[in-house]
Amino acid sequence: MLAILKAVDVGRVYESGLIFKKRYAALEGISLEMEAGKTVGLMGPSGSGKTTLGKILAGLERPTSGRIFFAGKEIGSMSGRETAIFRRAVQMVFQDPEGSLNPRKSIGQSISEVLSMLKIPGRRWQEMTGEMLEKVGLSDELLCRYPGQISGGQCQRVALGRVLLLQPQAIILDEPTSALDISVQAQILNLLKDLQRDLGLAYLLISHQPEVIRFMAHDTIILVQSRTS
Amino acid sequence: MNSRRPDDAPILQIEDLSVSFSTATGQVKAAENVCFKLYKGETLALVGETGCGKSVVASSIMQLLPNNAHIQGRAIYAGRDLLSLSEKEMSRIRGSEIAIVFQNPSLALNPIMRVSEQIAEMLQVRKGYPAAQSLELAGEMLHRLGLQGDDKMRMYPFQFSGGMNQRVMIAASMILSPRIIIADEPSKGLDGALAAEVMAEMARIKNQVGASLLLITHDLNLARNISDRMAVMYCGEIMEIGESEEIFSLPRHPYTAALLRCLPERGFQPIPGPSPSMIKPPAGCKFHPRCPNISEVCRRKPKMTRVEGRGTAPAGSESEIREVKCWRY
Amino acid sequence: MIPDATLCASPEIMPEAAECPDENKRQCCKREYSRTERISMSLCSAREVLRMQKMSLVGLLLFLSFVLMAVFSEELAPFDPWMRFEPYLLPGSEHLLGTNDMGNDILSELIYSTRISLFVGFAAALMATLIGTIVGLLAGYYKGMTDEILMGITDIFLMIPQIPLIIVIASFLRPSFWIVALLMGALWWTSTARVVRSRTLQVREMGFVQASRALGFSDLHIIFTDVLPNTCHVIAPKFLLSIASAMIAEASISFLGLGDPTMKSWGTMINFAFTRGGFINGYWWWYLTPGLCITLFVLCVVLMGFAWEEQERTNQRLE
Amino acid sequence: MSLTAKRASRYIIALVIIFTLNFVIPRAMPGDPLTNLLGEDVILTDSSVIELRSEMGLDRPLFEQYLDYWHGILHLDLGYSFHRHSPVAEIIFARMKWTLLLAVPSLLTGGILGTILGALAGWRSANSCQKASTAFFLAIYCTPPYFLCLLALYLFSFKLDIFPLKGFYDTGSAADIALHLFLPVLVMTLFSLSRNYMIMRGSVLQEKSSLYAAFARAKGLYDAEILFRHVFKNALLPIITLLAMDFGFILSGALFVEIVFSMNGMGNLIYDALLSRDYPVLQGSFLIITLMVVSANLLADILYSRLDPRVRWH
Repeated sequence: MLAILKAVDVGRVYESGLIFKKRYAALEGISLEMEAGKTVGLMGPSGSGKTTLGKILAGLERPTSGRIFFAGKEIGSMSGRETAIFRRAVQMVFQDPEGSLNPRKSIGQSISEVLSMLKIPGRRWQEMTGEMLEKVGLSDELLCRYPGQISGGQCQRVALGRVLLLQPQAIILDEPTSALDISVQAQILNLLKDLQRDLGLAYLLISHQPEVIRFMAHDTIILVQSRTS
Repeated sequence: MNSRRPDDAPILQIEDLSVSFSTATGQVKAAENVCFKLYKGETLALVGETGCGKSVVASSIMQLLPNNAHIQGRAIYAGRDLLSLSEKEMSRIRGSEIAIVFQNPSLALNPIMRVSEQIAEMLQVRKGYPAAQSLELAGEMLHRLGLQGDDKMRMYPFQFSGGMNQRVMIAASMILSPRIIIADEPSKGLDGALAAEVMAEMARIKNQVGASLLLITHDLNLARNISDRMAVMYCGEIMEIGESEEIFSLPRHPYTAALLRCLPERGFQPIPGPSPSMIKPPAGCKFHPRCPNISEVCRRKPKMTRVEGRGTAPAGSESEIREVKCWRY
Repeated sequence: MIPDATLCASPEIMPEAAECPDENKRQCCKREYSRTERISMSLCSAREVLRMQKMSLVGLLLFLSFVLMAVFSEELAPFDPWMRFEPYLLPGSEHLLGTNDMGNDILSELIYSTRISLFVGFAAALMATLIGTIVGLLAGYYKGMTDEILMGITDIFLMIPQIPLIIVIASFLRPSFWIVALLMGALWWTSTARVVRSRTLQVREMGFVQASRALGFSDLHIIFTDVLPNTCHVIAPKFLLSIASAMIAEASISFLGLGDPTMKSWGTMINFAFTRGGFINGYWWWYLTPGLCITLFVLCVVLMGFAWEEQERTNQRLE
Repeated sequence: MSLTAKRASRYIIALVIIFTLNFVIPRAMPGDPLTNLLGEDVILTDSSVIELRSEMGLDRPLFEQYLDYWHGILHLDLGYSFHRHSPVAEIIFARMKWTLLLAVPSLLTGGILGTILGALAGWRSANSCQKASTAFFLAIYCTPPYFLCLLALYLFSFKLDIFPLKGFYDTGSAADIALHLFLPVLVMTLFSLSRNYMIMRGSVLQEKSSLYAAFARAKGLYDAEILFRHVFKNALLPIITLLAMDFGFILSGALFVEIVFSMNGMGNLIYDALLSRDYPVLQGSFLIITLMVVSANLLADILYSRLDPRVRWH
C-alpha cells in the first residue's frame, strides 16, 4: 500500500549568529512512512526535535536535508497546485488546546473562517458545521461561545474539527492531550481512534507518554537527543 | 515511609474549609466543606483534575489567596487557626513552620537574584545568620538535592533548567526546616522521569527533617508512589479519603473509580459527560449527572461516611479510616 | 451600560464580534468557570473592577463633554470669540470668565479653542497610532531582518528630542496647526510601535496563530484577524495616552507662539496671556482657565487609558 | 556581531541621521537657504550676500557642503549667530550651566523619589493614602510644565509673596541664587517626579502579580521586604530605558520652566532665537539637546546591562 506521507533521511540544522554561525542539528537522518488508517507514534525526550519533525512533515518548515514524499511525489518538485493539495491534505494539531483558538473569535467564527477560506458557498456552512460538530462530539450551542468559556477538552475538539473541515488524509498530532486532565485525555484519545476508523486517517502522534503511544500507535519511532556541532 | 503512630494528634487540621471567589461572572465556589487531617511525618496527597479546587485549599492554608476570596472554616495548626492570623503573624509561620513549593519553578524564582542568595535569604532575614554562613548552608542544601559545585551557587534561575530550578525552590522552602511542606503540583512541566527523581529527593529530605508533606497533584501515579494517604477532590469537594494503596486497589466512590479507569494502564476509559460548572454546580452529589449508578437520593447532598478500611495500619488507628462522600455507604 | 463599553477590552473593539446576539459577548471576563484555580490566583477583586469602572466613567463623561464642546462650539459659546468688549473685565455675570486685553470673552474663546486643541491631539494621535501599529505588526510578525530594520528606525526616532525638533522645523514654516499635528504624528509613533511589536511577538507564537498558519491562511489574513484583534487592547490605551501627550506638546508649542495666530487653541490663549502682560499683571482668569482645561482634558484621557491598561493587566494575569 | 557592537552602531547611526537632518532642514525648507542659515532679521547688502553665500559654501555642490558641515561639527563649530555676533557654540555653552543647574538636581531628586514613591503606590494600590498621592501626581503628570510654573508663581509669588517673581542674573550671591532657584527646581522636580512615579507605579503593578513575588511571600518575607528585596529591582529594570527615553521630554520641560521664570538658560536662548528667527542658535541648541538625550540613553543602556544579569550573561 502506498504511503500517504513518506520521509527519507530528513534532517534539520538551525543556524544562529550573524557572522560566527553556530550550527545546531535538531534532527538527523529520520525516515518514516505514514499510511492510511495507521498511527505512527513519535517519542523522545524534550529537545529531541519531535515538534520540528512534525512541522516538517506538515510542510510548515523545510528540512535542510532529506526528502519528503506526498502520495509518491516529492514535495520540493511539486507544482503550485499540488503543493496546495499537499498542504491541505496534511494537517497539524497542536499541544496547547486553549491557545489553539483565537480568544477574540467565537467558536462559530473560528469555524466559518475556515469554510470561507475553502470557498464553500454560504448556504452549505450550517450543514457542514453541524456535521463537523457531530463528528467531534460537540453541541451547536457552543458556536456562540468564546474559547475562554469552554473547557480545554472542548477546545481541542474544536481544533480537531477545524482541521477535519479540510478533509485531510494525514494529521500530525503534537502532544494533543498532554495539557489535558486524564479523564479528558481518555475522551480525546478515544475520539481520535474513532475518527481514524471512520475516515481512514493517517496519524503521526507525538507524545512523551509511553502509555499513550502504546494505546494509539501501530508503529513507534523513538528519537534520541540530537547533538550540537 | 509511614512513621506515624496511632496516638499522634494531627499536626494540621482542616475543618469545613469553604472558599469562594467573587468574579465578574458570579460567585465561584472553589472549595466546599473540605475537611482533612495531616499527621506528623506523613504524606497526604490531594488529587483531582484541573479546577477541582485543590490548589485553592493549599493557598488558603498559607493565606496566599487574592483578596476577592471568601474563606470560611478553620485550619488548626499548633492550637491556632491559621485562617484568622494577621498578615504579620502569618509571615512568621510561612517558610519557618509551613513551606510551600510552587509549580512553575522558573517563574517563581526571582530572575535577577543568584539562586544561592534566594535560598540563603531567609536565614539572613529571619534568623540573622551572617551572609557567609547562610550561603554555606544554602550550598549544603543544594548539595543534598543533587546540585553540587560553587559555579551552581553563583548561577541565576535563567541559567538553570526547569528541574534544577525546582530543586532550588525545594531548597529555599526547606532551608528553615519547616514542619509542614505543601507541594503544589511540583511535577507539572517536568518530564516524567525527572519529576519522579525530584519528588524522590523531596520525600527523602522531608523524612530527614521529619516534616509532613501535603502533595497537591493531578498525577495519580505520582500520588500513589509517594503518599501514605490520598484525598480525591471533585468540583471543590473531597469525595474520598483513605490509604493510597487502598484507594487504588478498591476505589469506593464512583468518581474515584471512574477517574482510575481513565488511567493509561487501565485502558483510557473516559468519564461520560462534561465537567461541571463551578458557578452553578449540580445540586446534591456533584458527581451525580455523570455517575453510572445514580439514584433518586443522589439529588440530595451526601455526607462524609466512614467505611471499613483494610489498611496495613493497626486496627482502631486513624489511618484505617476510609471516608467516602456517597449515598451508597 | 457605558462603563462596560469602555472597559471591555474584548469583543466591543472588534467589529466582527457583533455576530452573536448572545449575552456572553458582553461579559467582561469571559473566561472559563472551571479553571477556578487560575482565576483565583489572579483575578483582581470585583471591588477593584468596580472602582476602575467608576474612574473611567468619570473620565469618559468629561471626555464626552469636551468633545461636545468642540462639536457645538457655535451653539454653546455665549459670544463670538473675536467680538470685542471692554478689556480686562473680571469674571462676572455678563462675562462669566472675564475678558482679555482685546476685550474678547474668555469663555467663548475657551469653547472655540476646544476645537483646535482636540483636533491637533486626535489627528496626531491617530497618525501616530496608525504608523506605530503597522510598524509594530510587521516587525513582530515577520521577525528577522524586517524586525531589525524597523526597530532600528524606531530606536533612532525614539532618541530624537521631539519637542525641540518640532520647534526647529515649525520655526522655518508658517505657523499652522496642521503642521504641528503632522509633525507630532510623524514623531510620536515609536512607543506604540514598540508595544505593538512585543505583543505581536507574543501573539505570533500562540497556538492559534500557528494553527491558522497550518490550516493555510494567508499572512495578511492572520495579521488582520488573528494578531491585530489580540493587540487591540494594548493599542487602545496607547492611543489615548498619545492623545494626552500630543495635547501637552501642542499646548507647549503654541505657548512658544508657534501656533497659528489666526486660530485659537488653549495653548495660544496662554501664550497671549503670557506675552501680552496678562501674567505679569495678575489677570489670573486669562491664563488659568485654558491651563485648567488642558489639564482636565488630558486627565480624563489618561484616566481612561490607565483604566484600560489596568483591565488589560488583569486579563493578562488570566492568560 | 556582538551585542555591544550592535548597540554602539545604533547610537552612531542615530547621531549621524539626526545631524544630517539638521543639515537638511535649513536647505530643504521653503525660502532662501542663506536666510534659513543666517536668521531672518539679519539685514545684508547685496554684495555681502554674495560674499556670505560663497563663504558658507552655498554655491558649491551639496555633497561638499555636507562634508564641510561634518568637519565643522567635529571641531565643535556650530555656526555663527549674526544676531548675537558670536559663535553659536560659545553662546550655548555659556547658557548651558544654568540649564544644568536647574535640570540636574531636579532630575536626580525626581528620579529617586519618583521611583520609590511610585513603587510604594503600585505595591499598596488599595491603600487610600497611596490613592490620594496617585491622584495628586496624576494631576501633575497631566499638566504642561509651563502651566505648572504659572500656577506655582501665581500661588507663591502673587498670592503668598514668598518667592521673587522675576528671574535672577548671574551676579547674585549664592543665597540669592538659591532663593530664585527654589521655585523652578521645585516645579521641575515635581514634573520629573510625577512622570517617574507613574511609570514605576505601572511597572510595580505589573510585577506585583508575578509568581516570584508570591513565592517571596510564601517564603515568609514581610510585605515591605518583598517590595524592596525582590520586586523593586525587577520593576526598575525594564523602565530604566523608559526613563531615559522620557529624559528628552523632561529636558524639554526644563526649557519651558526657564522661559516662565526668565532664567538665563537654554530655554530662554531658544525662546529669544525663536522670536528673532535666529536659526543658527536654534539648530545648535537642537544638536546639543540631542547629544544630551542620546548620551542619557547610552548611559541607561550601560546601566541596564550592568544591572540585569540576563543581559550580562548573554
